[in-house]
Amino acid sequence: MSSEKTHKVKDIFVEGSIDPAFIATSITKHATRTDIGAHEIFLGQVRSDIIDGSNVVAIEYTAYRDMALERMTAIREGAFAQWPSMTCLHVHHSLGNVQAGELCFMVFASAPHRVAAREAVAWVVDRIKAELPIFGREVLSDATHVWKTNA
Amino acid sequence: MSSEKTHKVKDIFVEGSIDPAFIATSITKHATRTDIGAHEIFLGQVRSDIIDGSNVVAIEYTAYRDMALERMTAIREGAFAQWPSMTCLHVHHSLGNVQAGELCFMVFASAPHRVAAREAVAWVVDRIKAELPIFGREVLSDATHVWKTNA
Amino acid sequence: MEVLLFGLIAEKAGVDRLTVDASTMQELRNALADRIPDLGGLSHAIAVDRCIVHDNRPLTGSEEIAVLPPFAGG
Amino acid sequence: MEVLLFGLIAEKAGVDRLTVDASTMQELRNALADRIPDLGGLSHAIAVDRCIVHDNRPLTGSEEIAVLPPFAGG
Repeated sequence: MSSEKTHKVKDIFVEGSIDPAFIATSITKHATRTDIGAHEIFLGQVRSDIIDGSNVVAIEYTAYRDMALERMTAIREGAFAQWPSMTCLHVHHSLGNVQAGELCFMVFASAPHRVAAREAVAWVVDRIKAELPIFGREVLSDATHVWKTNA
Repeated sequence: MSSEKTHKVKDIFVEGSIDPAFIATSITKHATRTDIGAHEIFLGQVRSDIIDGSNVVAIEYTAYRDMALERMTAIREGAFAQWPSMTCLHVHHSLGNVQAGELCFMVFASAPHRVAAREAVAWVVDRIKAELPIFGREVLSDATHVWKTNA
Repeated sequence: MEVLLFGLIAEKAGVDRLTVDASTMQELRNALADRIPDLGGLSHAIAVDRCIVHDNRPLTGSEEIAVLPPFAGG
Repeated sequence: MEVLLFGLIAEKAGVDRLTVDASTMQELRNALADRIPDLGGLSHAIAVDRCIVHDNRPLTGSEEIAVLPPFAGG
């Protein structure tokens, strides 16, 4: 996991939803890093908002991959610069179809103490939502769609 | 999960470490709550600090159970009062022996939007560390022990 | 030069890439407005070599150009 | 009245409960100091009916008393 701190471009994208079992596996892998005292995990779940009387049943995510991964590398570097005690940072985002109730996004930071992990996750989540060229087509129960926009 | 919002005293204690598979199961249970858009999870992991040249190999947790659960009920009520959009809040803490690298603490909040979940977890984690009568005997590699203190 | 289109912009254009001629950002914007219906009414940003730019810099034609609707990650 | 002891305090006392007589908090503190070695040098708080108190309130003897070393949860 210390190789996480190297700043080569890592792929964050996974096809379809993020499986909770994958998150458990990711947590388990940190058991050997006994300098870690705190994990902070943010998970995004597709919400079944009601839009013009129809429910969102899924979101289809697309991305401008190369730009997204370049921006993500810069965000990762910024996070380790601001929270140098952070032990590791894992980010995954879905592409393709994610049903309402499924997970589409994970930001997972670990550190010796809680404040670094907490602050880093908040900052990274906010930066990703603002800066990564990811697009979401919300599929509605009436078979129409709308394009999601982060406010 | 909406019954989470009722404020009867819930037991937060589990014997031994918290299994990552249990966390995955807990995440999965929220898939039916499609008004949730954000989960924030804090996990405490037993750190192998070095104390006077010996490593912490485990912490043995004890608690003044009745007082801890009363305080936890008040903290839970305070969290739902401050973040009324919060959908649910799950807290677990270990009792007994937890080895270095294992998980001893989980605070898991879900909400439609991320800020409520994030702020609630930070507040609840800090309150629990400050207010719950939980005691930790750090067992060292030389078979001596020291008592952990939240600064 | 080739221009990548994403999301709502690609949907409106009916394609996910276009070829246009432009030697400045302003020429590029004009060319895109001719080719993408209602582009002026759609919130969007233009990325040059994966960075969003707002100025009127010259373009050599070798840049990677993309038209990006509002982001929706997370 | 019965007094519950926890953590380092229980370790120092060698027991996890004591029976003492006290009609005020001050009498309770004095009685505990007599029974627990070095109590004055150990950071601790006293809970009455599961709330930490700092005053010299009277005690009826039916309260649930506990002596708590520093907390270490989380």
